[in-house]
Amino acid sequence: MKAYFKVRDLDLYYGEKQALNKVNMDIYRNKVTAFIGPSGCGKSTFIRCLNRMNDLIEGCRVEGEIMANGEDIYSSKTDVVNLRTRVGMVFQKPNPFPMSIYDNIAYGPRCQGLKDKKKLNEIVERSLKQAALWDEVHDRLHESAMALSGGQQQRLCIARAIAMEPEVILMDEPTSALDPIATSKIEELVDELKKDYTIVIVTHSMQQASRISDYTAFFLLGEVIEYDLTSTVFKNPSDKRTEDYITGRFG
Amino acid sequence: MKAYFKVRDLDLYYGEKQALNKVNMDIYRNKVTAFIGPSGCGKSTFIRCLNRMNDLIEGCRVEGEIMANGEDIYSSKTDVVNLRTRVGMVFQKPNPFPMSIYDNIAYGPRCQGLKDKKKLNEIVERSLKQAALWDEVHDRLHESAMALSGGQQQRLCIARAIAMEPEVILMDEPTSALDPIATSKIEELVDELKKDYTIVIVTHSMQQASRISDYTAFFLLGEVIEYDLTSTVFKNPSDKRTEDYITGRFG
Amino acid sequence: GTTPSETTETTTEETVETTESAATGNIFVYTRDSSSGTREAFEKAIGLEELTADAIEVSSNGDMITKVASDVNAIGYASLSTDFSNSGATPINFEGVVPSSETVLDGSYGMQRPFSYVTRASGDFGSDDKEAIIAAFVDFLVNSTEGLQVVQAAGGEVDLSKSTPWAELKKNHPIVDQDNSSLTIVTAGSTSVEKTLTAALEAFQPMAGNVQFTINQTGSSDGHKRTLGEEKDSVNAADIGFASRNFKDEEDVSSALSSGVYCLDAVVAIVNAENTAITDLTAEELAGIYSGEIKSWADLGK
Amino acid sequence: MLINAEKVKRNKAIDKAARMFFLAMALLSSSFIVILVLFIFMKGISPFLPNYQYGTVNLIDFLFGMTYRQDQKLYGVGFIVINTLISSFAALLISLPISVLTALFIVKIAPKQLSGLMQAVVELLASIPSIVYGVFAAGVLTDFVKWLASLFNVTTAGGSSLLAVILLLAIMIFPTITSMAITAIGAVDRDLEHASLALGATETQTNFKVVLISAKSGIFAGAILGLGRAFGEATAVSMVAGNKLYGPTFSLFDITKTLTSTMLAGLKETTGLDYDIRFSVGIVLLVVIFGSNWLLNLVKQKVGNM
Amino acid sequence: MREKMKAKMQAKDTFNNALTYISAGLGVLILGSILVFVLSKGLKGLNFDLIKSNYWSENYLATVEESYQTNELNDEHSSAQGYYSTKWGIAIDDTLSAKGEKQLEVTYVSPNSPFAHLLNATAGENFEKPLKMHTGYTIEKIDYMTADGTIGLAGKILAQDAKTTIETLDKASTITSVYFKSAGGGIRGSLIATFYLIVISLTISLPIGIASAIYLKEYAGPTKINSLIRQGIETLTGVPSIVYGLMGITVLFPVTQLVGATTTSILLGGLTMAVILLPTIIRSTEEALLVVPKSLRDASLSLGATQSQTIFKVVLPCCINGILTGVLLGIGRVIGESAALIYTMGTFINDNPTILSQGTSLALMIWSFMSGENPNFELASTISIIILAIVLVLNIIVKLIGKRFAKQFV
Ligand SMILES: Nc1ncnc2c1ncn2[C@@H]1O[C@H](COP(=O)(O)OP(=O)(O)OP(=O)(O)O)[C@@H](O)[C@H]1O
Ligand SMILES: Nc1ncnc2c1ncn2[C@@H]1O[C@H](COP(=O)(O)OP(=O)(O)OP(=O)(O)O)[C@@H](O)[C@H]1O
Ligand SMILES: [Mg+2]
Ligand SMILES: [Mg+2]
Repeated sequence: MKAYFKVRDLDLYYGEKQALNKVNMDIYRNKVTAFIGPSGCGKSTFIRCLNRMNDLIEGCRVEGEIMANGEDIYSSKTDVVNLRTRVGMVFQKPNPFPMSIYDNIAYGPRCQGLKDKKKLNEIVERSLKQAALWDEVHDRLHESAMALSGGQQQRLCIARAIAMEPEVILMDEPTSALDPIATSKIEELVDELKKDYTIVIVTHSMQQASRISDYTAFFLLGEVIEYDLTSTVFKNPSDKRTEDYITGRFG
Repeated sequence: MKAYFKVRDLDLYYGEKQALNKVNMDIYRNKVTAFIGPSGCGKSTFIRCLNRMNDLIEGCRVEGEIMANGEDIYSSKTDVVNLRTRVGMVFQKPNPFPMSIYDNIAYGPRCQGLKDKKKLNEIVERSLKQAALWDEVHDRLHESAMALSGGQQQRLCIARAIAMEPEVILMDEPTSALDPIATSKIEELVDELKKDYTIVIVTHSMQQASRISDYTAFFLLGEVIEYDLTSTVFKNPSDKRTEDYITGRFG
Repeated sequence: GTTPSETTETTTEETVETTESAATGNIFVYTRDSSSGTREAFEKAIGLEELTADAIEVSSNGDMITKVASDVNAIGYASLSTDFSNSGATPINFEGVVPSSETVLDGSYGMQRPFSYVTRASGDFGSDDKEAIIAAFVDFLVNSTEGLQVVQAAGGEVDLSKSTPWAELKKNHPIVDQDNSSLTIVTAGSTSVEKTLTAALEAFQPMAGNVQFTINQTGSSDGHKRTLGEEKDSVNAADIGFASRNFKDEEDVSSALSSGVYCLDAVVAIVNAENTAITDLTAEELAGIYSGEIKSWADLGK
Repeated sequence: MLINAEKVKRNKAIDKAARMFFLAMALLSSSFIVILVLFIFMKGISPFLPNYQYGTVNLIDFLFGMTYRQDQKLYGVGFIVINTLISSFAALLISLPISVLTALFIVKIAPKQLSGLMQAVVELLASIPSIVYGVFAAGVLTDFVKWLASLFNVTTAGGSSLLAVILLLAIMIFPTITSMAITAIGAVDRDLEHASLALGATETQTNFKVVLISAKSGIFAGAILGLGRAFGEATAVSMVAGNKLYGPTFSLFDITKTLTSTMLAGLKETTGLDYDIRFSVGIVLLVVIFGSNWLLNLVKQKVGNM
Repeated sequence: MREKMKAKMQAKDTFNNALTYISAGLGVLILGSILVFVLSKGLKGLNFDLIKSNYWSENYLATVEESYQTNELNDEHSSAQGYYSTKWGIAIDDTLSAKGEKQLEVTYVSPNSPFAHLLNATAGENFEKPLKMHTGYTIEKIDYMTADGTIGLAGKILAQDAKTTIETLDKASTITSVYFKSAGGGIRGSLIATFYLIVISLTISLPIGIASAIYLKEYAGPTKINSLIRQGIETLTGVPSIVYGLMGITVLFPVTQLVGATTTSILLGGLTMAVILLPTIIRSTEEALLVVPKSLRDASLSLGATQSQTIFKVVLPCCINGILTGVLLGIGRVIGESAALIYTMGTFINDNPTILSQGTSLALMIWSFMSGENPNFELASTISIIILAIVLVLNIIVKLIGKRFAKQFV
């Protein structure tokens, strides 16, 4: 079992304010890794480091090292656009583009210059199938994606990420805007997807983390307090603060 | 021990949507009553019924009865303005008016037509002292209130409410925007104030509820699930859902 | 010094009684802006040295009529060609002479001025056709019976007896028998000539193969400037320039293809139509009013 | 693998070019102000330079002179500046309270339908071209002024007067200030109002004592904008200003002359001193506008801090 | 005591409320009186011909077709206004032209009248082609010959009114030539010029404005230069349009000279308007960009799109409505602008404007009348109505767009 990401001594600052403090972590291939922790502890900040989405935030400064697949992603040589095609991302609020379902999925490949109609059709079908959405939408691929329900939209976003054939999918609270039924569909999907992809998921629900993840990292005030197999973190936490958090004593 | 508020079969609707469902509750004089419950359960909605601040919300409809000091506050004869002078309110976010500290405190009395300089001075001094703010601000009463720290601003808001010499002070999450030190100052203040006032406080922190309140009501989906002495609610909840909530199993 | 002031009051009252509709207040003096040829002609005719600073400048003949018509105490001046009927302003006599075509043409009406024109220099029109059509138009405007009729109808004072029918003059201008719709006559200079000039150009157009025209009148001082002067090759270049006065010495017209006077115009002093007491003013009186020495209608005639 | 190395390279080049293009356009847009000021300054300064071909004007006489007579070659804009300041500030004085109260009415007091209607009225007023205001002023305001003057036994120059200018400008800046005030009042934190109501203040007390005070900085910004518009309004003003040759004008029924009407008055001239001097007047206008903006912004910061 | 205080407070509240009602009422009053004034003065002049026809009259010189020359008509059936000549089958009335001058307006022409069978006498392509006198045309001058061979003249140029003209005409036995005009006072040329102006100014200011807005919102960091750029654009907003006019004539005129302009021109006006519109376009685009949720940009970037791809493929399509709003506001501004254009376009009303010729927009046309030799309130008001109608329609569209826009991302 090899690590896809190797994070070493990662510090992150928003202007003066330090948001991540000496984070060290290996994230393993074809596993689901969950990040939990109270609000504002840096989960989103950290997950966005993994595909350099933080670059866009003004005043954000990163120190330390993240190796993805053996390559230092913060080195000046790294092509960010290329990195992001390999490390896809799904966000908290479903955010389909205001275009048709088909165009949403085909967006990424098209941006890479793919124009071949047949290939695009293939990609769209495969992605939607993988995201368990094909049956629901195959007869209205050219209707607006905005007309889908929240849960469908989120699966569309996952399909959109899959269309790029990434190696990793990052998910930042992908179900927190969804109802329980849609949530459980996404959870099933995650379980399905980990065969092919490395998955990192931020969640504010400890139940969800324990249900779907293989590894769990507990963040507090920008630090990783505990990172271990999910079962260990939930049943035998080694840190008092982890235990307090899991039993709901704060947060 | 007599109840200040007697709430009977209170239903509240926002348009079509029911936000409170058959609430029955007696709120006792010179006690601190805390409302807890997950987000969206109706705590704010209920506390705002007690001084009819809900009147301002479009489409809000109230059924049932609330007696304050023996008078039905939803009867057509009730003078809302007068009710609010007796039942003061402090909000989640400190919201001083953009004027001087002095003018903030004197605002209420002035609105009632009080113009006597000496009396106003007296009121300002007494209110600030009661709100434990006098020592910090007495030398800059005529500077802008916006320059105060968050905690000071919140105490100013409390002082502003006290200046009206109300019988009840309602507080909706008064510390959730404050840091721990400011929070503990407010908590001390609440403890002090209950000698003179009946206090109702909404909080999202169970710890805070157990620390400062005499009675606690647990809300869920617009219903009061449990209402009892704070010690009973936290140590011996009679309802399974209360226990689940208190132990952090949901919410 | 109480007695004189008392007498003043009595006389004022008397005037009011005898001529009911006389204005008695302070005179509001209206004048045209400083680039106007009408103003120049007027000031010259009354021998004005320095205009009162209280004068109100208006920007056009029409503006002048409107202002005088809406102000009982106003005095102003306008072109005789203006249609005064129902305008609310009335022209008055000058030095006892009624302004009319006859008095203007025979020279007895003193406040008159020529409308002069000047063209570009021969060979400076850009094309021969252009030069030919300009020559034809000038001939039409100045000499033809048809042209003079039009100018007269538009308010210019001309002597029709000295005119020649266009049918004869036309023989010298073969250009008018071809399609000229691609040629444009550009005019510049005095705004006062605008009415007569427009009428003449419009009448000329169908007689001269639909020649086009652009009328760009801005003020007499631009007439020479834009045809022969410093602006002749600028943005504002024109083919024919006009002035509502004679060209000055410094405005050398000797190089022009043609120049001269095509009609006369009279400037008339005007007062509000309700101010019927005033029917005649002398140059001296007008000068007094315009220099600010006579401030009130009541002071007139003393 | 979807990545096509060549395409990616091209994409990158395009990305870079696009960025440069956007930057260039932004630079171009903002450089217009520099170009504008520079050229107008160059042209406007020429009449004061010693080798000016049409006869030099003395800068001091120009700036502080109290007579502007082209016929006598007297160019003093001192009184015109004063006139401009008087008419614009007076217009602001009239318009500001009315605008603010109207905005308050629209946002807080009027029933929903009426409020929508009033908002439409304000927007419509804002979009009426100034030339239409000018036609209206020349046809209606002047008559009103004449009538008013007759009540005081004063005669006016056909209604053209300082008062007509002030009324016209007050009307013209009303929608500007009102819509800014609407935004400012709408942005007042509902919490503040609730706090006031919870203290037993009535709605009206809340509106006047809390809402207006909280919105003051936005309202002030609206006032600055309105004043700027009043200073710069040209066509409509020149239709009712009259054209006083000296000044300043303090009497409401007397005619006046503003910087903008001066710039339009000599319009027919297109060369020479009378032409160039317009640019000098333009500079003075810009200085008046920017200067008063700067000053008022200072005041605003002082007021806003309270 | 308390009651008294309360009554006093209530009275004060009522007074304050009343103040706001009065203020709002004033606004309505102003709008109302502007509308009433403009409509009362201008409504009767409003008709479709106004839009179709030229400002300057068409001038015609014509002869009568030989076969109709001696025709004795004796057509008694005209009920048209004015004076009717049974002999010549034409009715004429005294009216005022759109420019406010006296004229002899043709109110009826019998189909058999010689005046319905004229031949064009103007050299050029229409020479000797049939020509017809229409109602609404005005008669300037008619040359005729009586039975005994004397030559005579009739018409406006002879200072005759309609009655005299008809009486004179009845003495004639043959018509030698007719000089007449089509009705003028139309705004066609100004409409076309306005249209040119809109197209020119928008084609220039849209790309520059949108690109600037994109730079400011999507790229610009908080550097000194960027804040300078921002400040520069903001300052442009505060410059009065008359000063833009000065800028146009000094800075932009040489630019138009490069493409062959010799005078102030519609092109110059358009360029000047483009600069005036820049701040408007930039602001409305910026506002539209603000509404596009950040999450869409994030989504695009996380899919490996470059920033420019994100902007062109996702962001811009989302703010098309905002840009459209800017366009409409811009059109409104162009239609209403006068001060800047007086300097840059001239005030000559041109019936056949080209991009490099002078011309007047509708607003400028009003200015031209109002400051010209014959201020004409009626025509000015009529044009004002047209301008107001256009502006009103634009505003309604902007409103509708705004409503749809607000819903777009919810
Ligand atoms: N753009 C930013 N600029 C400055 N500070 C930021 C920014 N984004 C986040 N922060 C701060 O960094 C810290 C970590 O934020 P982050 O969003 O990573 O928390 P989180 O664990 O994802 O919280 P949540 O559960 O609420 O999503 C917080 O204190 C937050 O205020
Ligand atoms: N103005 C409103 N219009 C419609 N629904 C509302 C309104 N205010 C609150 N609600 C709904 O009423 C319910 C109760 O809301 P309320 O604000 O009382 O919850 P709460 O317990 O105070 O939550 P929190 O802990 O987040 O403050 C929620 O479902 C909320 O969405
Ligand atoms: Mg987060
Ligand atoms: Mg709440």
